[in-house]
Amino acid sequence: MTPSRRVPSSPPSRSSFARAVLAVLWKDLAAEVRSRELLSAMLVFALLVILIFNFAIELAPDLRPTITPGVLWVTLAFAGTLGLNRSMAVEKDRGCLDGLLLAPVDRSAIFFGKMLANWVFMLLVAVIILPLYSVLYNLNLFHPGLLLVILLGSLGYVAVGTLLASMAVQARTRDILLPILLFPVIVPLLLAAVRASGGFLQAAPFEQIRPWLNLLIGYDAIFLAVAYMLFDAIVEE
Amino acid sequence: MTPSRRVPSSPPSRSSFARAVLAVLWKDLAAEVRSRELLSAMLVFALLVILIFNFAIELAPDLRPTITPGVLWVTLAFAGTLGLNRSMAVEKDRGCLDGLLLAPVDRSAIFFGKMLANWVFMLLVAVIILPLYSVLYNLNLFHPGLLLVILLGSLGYVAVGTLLASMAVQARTRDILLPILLFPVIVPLLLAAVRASGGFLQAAPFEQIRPWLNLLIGYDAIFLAVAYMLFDAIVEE
Amino acid sequence: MEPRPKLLSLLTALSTLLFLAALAVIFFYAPLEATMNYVQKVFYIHISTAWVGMLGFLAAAAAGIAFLITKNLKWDIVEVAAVEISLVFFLVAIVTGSIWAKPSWGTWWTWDARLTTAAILEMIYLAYLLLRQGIEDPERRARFGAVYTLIGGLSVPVTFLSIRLWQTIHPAIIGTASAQAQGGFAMSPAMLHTMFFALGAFSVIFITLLWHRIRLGRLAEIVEQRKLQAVE
Amino acid sequence: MIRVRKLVKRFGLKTVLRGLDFDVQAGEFVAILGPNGAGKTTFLRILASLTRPSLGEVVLAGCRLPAQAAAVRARLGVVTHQPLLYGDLTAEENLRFYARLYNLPRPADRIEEVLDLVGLASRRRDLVRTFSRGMQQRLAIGRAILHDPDILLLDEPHTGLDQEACDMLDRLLDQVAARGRTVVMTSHDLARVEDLASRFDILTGGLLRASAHRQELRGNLLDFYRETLAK
Amino acid sequence: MIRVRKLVKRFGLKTVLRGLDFDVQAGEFVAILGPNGAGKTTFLRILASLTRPSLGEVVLAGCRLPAQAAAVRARLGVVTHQPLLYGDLTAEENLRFYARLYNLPRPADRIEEVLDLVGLASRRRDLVRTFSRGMQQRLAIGRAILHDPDILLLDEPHTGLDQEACDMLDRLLDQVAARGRTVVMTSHDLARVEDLASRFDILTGGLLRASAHRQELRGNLLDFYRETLAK
Ligand code: HEM
Ligand SMILES: Nc1ncnc2c1ncn2[C@@H]1O[C@H](COP(=O)(O)OP(=O)(O)OP(=O)(O)O)[C@@H](O)[C@H]1O
Ligand SMILES: Nc1ncnc2c1ncn2[C@@H]1O[C@H](COP(=O)(O)OP(=O)(O)OP(=O)(O)O)[C@@H](O)[C@H]1O
Ligand SMILES: [Mg+2]
Ligand SMILES: [Mg+2]
Repeated sequence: MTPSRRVPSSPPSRSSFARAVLAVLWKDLAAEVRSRELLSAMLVFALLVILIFNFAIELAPDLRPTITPGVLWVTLAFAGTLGLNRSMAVEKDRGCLDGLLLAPVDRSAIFFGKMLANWVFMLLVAVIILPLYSVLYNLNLFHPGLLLVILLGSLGYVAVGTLLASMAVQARTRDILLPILLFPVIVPLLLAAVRASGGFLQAAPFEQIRPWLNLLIGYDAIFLAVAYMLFDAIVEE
Repeated sequence: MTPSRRVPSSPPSRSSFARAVLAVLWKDLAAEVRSRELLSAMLVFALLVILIFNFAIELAPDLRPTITPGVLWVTLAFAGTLGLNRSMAVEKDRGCLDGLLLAPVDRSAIFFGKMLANWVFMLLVAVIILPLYSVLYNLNLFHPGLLLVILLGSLGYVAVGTLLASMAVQARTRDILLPILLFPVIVPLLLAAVRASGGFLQAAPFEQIRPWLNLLIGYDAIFLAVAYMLFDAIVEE
Repeated sequence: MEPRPKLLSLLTALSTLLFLAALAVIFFYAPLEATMNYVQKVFYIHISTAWVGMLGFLAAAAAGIAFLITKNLKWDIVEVAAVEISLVFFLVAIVTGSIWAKPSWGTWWTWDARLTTAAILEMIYLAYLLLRQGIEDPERRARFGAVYTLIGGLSVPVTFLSIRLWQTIHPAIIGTASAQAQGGFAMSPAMLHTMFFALGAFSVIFITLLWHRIRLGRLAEIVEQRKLQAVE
Repeated sequence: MIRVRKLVKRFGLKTVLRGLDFDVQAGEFVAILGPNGAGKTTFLRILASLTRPSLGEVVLAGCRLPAQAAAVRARLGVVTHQPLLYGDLTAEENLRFYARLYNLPRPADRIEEVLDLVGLASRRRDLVRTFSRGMQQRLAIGRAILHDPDILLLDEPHTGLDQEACDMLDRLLDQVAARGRTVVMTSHDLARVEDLASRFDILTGGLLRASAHRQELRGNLLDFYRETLAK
Repeated sequence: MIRVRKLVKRFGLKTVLRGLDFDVQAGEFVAILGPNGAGKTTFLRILASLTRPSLGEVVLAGCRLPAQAAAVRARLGVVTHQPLLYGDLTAEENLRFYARLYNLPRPADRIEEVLDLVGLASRRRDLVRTFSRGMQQRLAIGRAILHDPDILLLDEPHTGLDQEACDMLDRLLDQVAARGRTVVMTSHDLARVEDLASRFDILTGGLLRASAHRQELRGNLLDFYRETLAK
């Protein structure tokens, strides 16, 4: 074994940061591409949530269009929890989280890797359920504004979600803790997303939508920054 | 060690069946009494679901009374999944399910033990959220009829739920499979429960409620019988 | 490899003919419905596929029971075949229903009990496929699958009866679907003939497809065994 | 006591056990040896009726597995790679739970006895979740012998045990064997099983390749093992 | 290389390590021995910066833990009670993933080399989930040495390994030690570590009670261990 193989002990550079993020992302996607389990489960779950809601809670038909954005986001939030939970359960399974923590990479690289993977899954789910919802609610949901809102909303969601999931998974009650930690924090974000989506769908003047969009962007920025800073504190032991 | 300690190899009697059921029930309750995790998690979750709904889907206040039963049952169903999942995850943790299967007890005794424990948890959650909902929705939910519906509805729910949870936990995707398997098959039961609850709350004539109650009882009977007969096939290996 | 049975070839030919005949009958024999015009023709396909799909789900449950009793994996193949084909049939029913709903109710979809229970029934069998995907041991996969088709089968009658269940409490919804389900719109004898012919044709098509799918499952099993022998 | 004929176990396309024949008389103590991935765990799990055979016949104490497994379960004690214990219960509560399932007549006394035996009496009220690896293994052994089974199936039972606990286990197994119980055990520690078992079977490539009694070997277990694998 | 002073670790009210002092020079090979529940795993996890000390000073290669842990991670290889592997990835993919995290220059060659070393070359494309216990342990060792670390922390690394794999591991550790790497290892198998380590520390009751070099012992490790515990 030649010394050349030895790892340079210099502090991790920018490129090594990106490499670590990609390694984690690649790992999650590779496992998913092999099994395709998570995505299909999230999808079926998303459909179920909407069916059950509309069934159990009977609303007058004329009310329905206005609540579409709410249902859409609640569905995404629930399906997202499934994804987050699984994504972290995988890390706990054979002690893999310890393996990640032992690696000489910035913890925030691990965080961003996991977060990006979760984001990809959530966006894929959104892309697939949108046409279905369009049919079910008799509305065209392929509005560029709505797509933007989904992009922004899910980013904030996975930022906090990944952070809290890594906390939940370390508790004894990991099977049940995540939604409890996540939902209360995510409410303002969901609200902003619902309002912004509703605005775009009802073709409200942009003036009315802008504050919600700004709120969304603000939340994203804050959540990303907070998650970035706190992840270290959460995973280290 | 005297031979007197040896276990009689006669087929398990009625009393030994009851003893095994109680042993499993006792074990689940003891673990919960110690940690009180599951119950508190289910409760918090139940509260969150309703809060999020009220937030994301803005309803006119006058609409609320009519949708209360729907929200109540959807909440119970979601909180129930949490409980079922955890109840089975515990069994998989250090291979405990193998330990149960190795024991010389009827498999249906194990099933009923787990089911009863889940039922107890669900009823406790219901008992605690009822007053909260009463306050939130400004309705008196402590109607004896409603309590009966909750008793019946949750019985059917845990019967199928326990069965499907023991299936889900043996699959690779156990973190995500349960709600997907459970929700679609539970819909008729939920529906009957929602209708019956609504009937009682709106003081509908008993004639109108009776078909739904009958449906509930029928489902309970069928689900219990089916679960009892099929549990063997699920855990045996 | 077992040759394709004569009867199956016959059935395949017959199914093709029946399908074409059904189309012909629907378009040329059945009278135009007064208000709906051509769109109404989709009704015959809608009703046939819905029926046959539901019967297929029940057949899958029956195969599940047979598996649980005999523990013979061939019933598992029958079960999967029945579920997969019924899933497609039922999807066709939902889609044709939507197509019909657009002109008749002015919307592709509405949260009516029948529609929702139908969609949920479809989800049950999607969940069934997901369940099977998550289990590697073929024997256990078969057992779990059988159990789930059995429980899923319980939802079939509910879906079917959903209109009646609703009638008692929510008359608002009934005006649309179930008045007709009970024979509300006057069907001329020609329409009835067409309907029964389509029903029969789709039943035969279903059986043919089922047979093909079972054969496919068997062949896959044989391939698996050959691979096994090759590995050893 | 145990009779296995033409046992085949497949996982998907991979055949792990390929037609195994195996017999154990009542009172025998058999050690199954073999390299990693040989199929020892799979075989033991089939004997314990925790895994189904793909083909072949398995008879335990006159009962065919898996069909008649229920009839022998009460007479079976099993240690697997996992401890089969509830992390959220204490050591004592775990044993009490199993005592109930096995319907022991005087559970409290027996639990006392077993906890002493495995050296966990002082930790009886601690949650199993907080136990070290060796302590969990000790309790797993306690759980397996709680109902004094006729047949003991042990998968690498010495794993994680310290010197003292290993000695305890060896003494225990000696006693169990002396009382005429049947034991089937796997292990990688040849030196330790050499003095323990009365027969050594070597499993490799899904088949039992060789079998020898202790008397025949005269302390040459390692050579016997190496030669068999080299073949 | 490693310097530990007055290390205390508490879990709730229970004190597991009570003021431990410990020094390892670069190139030393230390075996930590002790009964079940002595605190060996806890201690090793603290050295690996996987657990935080409650009190005291821990310095690895000049970096204080836990604050400066990041600076030594690249030079650390760890084997714990769990394999730290992804069940849904293959053996090769697991190693490839870690190779990326450790930024190895020619990962493919090194992965090849390591898979050969631990004897899993033929199973490289199988999912780790389907591996036997010993095969997972082999891969866990492969993962730990992948980046040729300066400091190896091994918690009962021989667990579940068969004869051949144990010999492989021993040869590997000999080589590693010969190249001047530092090794800290726990074990319950005194016979095996006797020829492996250069120093033996005995941990019991949360303290290091005794320490001896191989030369001093002259093959009497077992006696030394027993005597220390008897004290
Ligand atoms: C269990 C599944 C279903 C069954 C058995 C079923 C059966 C039927 C039957 C028998 C009729 C005709 C009744 C009559 O004309 O007398 C009908 C009409 C209709 N069905 Fe379905 N159906 C099912 C699902 C669906 C679904 C999922 C949709 C929509 C997406 C749908 C949309 C319609 C529409 C629009 C009509 C015509 C109503 C009208 O003319 O006003 N059906 N269905
Ligand atoms: N679920 C599974 N799917 C596929 N292959 C499996 C599965 N379980 C075990 N195997 C394979 O079966 C073989 C035997 O495994 P087993 O665990 O019985 O080995 P073992 O003899 O106990 O090994 P060890 O000494 O390492 O514990 C291995 O090659 C393993 O990869
Ligand atoms: N999370 C925890 N909470 C409470 N106590 C703990 C926890 N983890 C470990 N302990 C206790 O700390 C002590 C030391 O445990 P540790 O796992 O370090 O022992 P060990 O020396 O590795 O034992 P073994 O040889 O059995 O692996 C034990 O008494 C154990 O019960
Ligand atoms: Mg094994
Ligand atoms: Mg330890």
